[in-house]
Amino acid sequence: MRSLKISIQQQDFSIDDECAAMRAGHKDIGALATFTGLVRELDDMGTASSARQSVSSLYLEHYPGMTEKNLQEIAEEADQRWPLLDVVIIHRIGELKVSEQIVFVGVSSMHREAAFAACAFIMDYLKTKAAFWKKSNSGEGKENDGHWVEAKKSDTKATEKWAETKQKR
Amino acid sequence: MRSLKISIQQQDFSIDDECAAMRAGHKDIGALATFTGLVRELDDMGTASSARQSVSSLYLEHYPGMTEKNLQEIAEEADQRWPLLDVVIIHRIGELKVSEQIVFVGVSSMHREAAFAACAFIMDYLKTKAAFWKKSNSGEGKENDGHWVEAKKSDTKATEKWAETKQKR
Amino acid sequence: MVTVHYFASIREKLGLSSEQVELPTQVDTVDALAALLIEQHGSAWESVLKKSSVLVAVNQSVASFTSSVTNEDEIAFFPPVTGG
Amino acid sequence: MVTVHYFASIREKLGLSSEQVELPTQVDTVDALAALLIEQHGSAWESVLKKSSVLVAVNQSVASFTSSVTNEDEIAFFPPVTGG
Repeated sequence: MRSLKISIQQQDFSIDDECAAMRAGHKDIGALATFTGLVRELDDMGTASSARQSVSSLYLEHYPGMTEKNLQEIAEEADQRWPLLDVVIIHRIGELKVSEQIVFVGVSSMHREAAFAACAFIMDYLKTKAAFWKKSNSGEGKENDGHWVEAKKSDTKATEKWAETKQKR
Repeated sequence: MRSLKISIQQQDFSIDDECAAMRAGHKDIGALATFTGLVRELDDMGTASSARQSVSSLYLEHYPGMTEKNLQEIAEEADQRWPLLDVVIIHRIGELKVSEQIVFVGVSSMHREAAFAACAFIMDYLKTKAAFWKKSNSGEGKENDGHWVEAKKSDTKATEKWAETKQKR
Repeated sequence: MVTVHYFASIREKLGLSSEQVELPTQVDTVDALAALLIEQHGSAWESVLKKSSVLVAVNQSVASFTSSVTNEDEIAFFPPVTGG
Repeated sequence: MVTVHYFASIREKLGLSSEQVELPTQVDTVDALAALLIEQHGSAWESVLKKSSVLVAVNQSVASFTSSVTNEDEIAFFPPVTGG
């Protein structure tokens, strides 16, 4: 891994700015995979007709110090598995409204297989290993009006799958 | 698939503009995966010390009419496999210099698994099923100074893997 | 003194984000610390810290209830993570 | 008349990107068309169209050398694709 940027921030980010920064001055990047997670209006159980499951905002909390360490370890684990060039992980915290960006993972590599796999790997691990907690607010967006989101079994399974398929390069 | 944009063009593209267009007016997007392919200075066989394998530019040719049809079919096949929202496929043609963007694939979905898988699927199929040809120029970037890139077995294998793992939803 | 942090739903249920606690010599594991906290604070702490899903970190690394703790350590209790 | 397109390395080797050819009645497959083109153009076409890696499309759909062709069809010969 040539470079690693980890940022936990309240303010929004620009996918272009991040991609431009990853590309700047480099002639060896063949593949750039990105993932952006956004606040969806409906939570996983919901349909539009069910008012209780409509989301107006999320509140994101983290553990300063530990979260950064978690993300660093996740990026390093990805770097051990695939030949990576540049990695960017940005996660927003605080109050985020519907359609806002929550998380960005960008991975550059010489080839697309590594970029795709590492990007998906980092997201799966971020979901299950990084100290973030998400509250879903259904009403007017007040902090205490919602419910804390439960961890999903599908996320744990996605992470376990990577553990099984671990192939050192 | 709610929307599909396919564009074969000479001019550059902006990842942000494409992502913004996919997001505009929608509250149901939870995941947005993108892939950008770039012109690398070194081809697959090369090291920096080998002048013959250093790339100064690529020349991209396509089959007007058939290429668009190929990409449409690839996107539709992806849409049959995963629950997708918006798909964008942009491929540049003509002379492209080192570090320039060649191809963009953007996929939005409610969940990240579908977005990631469909984005990787579309790239793998684009590499082996869409009527594009690439010439690698090593010298001053003149069109006839280089060699036509050979199809890679690794790309064929990547495509075959999807055929084996086909799971209709 | 150990610093104890509480996050997310646990922080909200307890109405407390962190506190400092002087460890008696016999309190040398997370388990013993949890028992001490329950003794000091009562039933709200009991309902939270005895939940099977509660996770713990010692000095910002994931740990277990059998992990040892000493004064100067930073302990955190939190529910399963849900970022991204 | 069929329209025949040549792409990429094939186009360069032949120095031709497309041509129109009137099909005699007995020429009703890609194979027969290729033989006709070789007969008309000579060895450059033979070296290109007899290569095992050459691919063919009929009316912009991937086809094989046994596929049938009729006048009005659009035929293309090209090497394996290398986009992306």
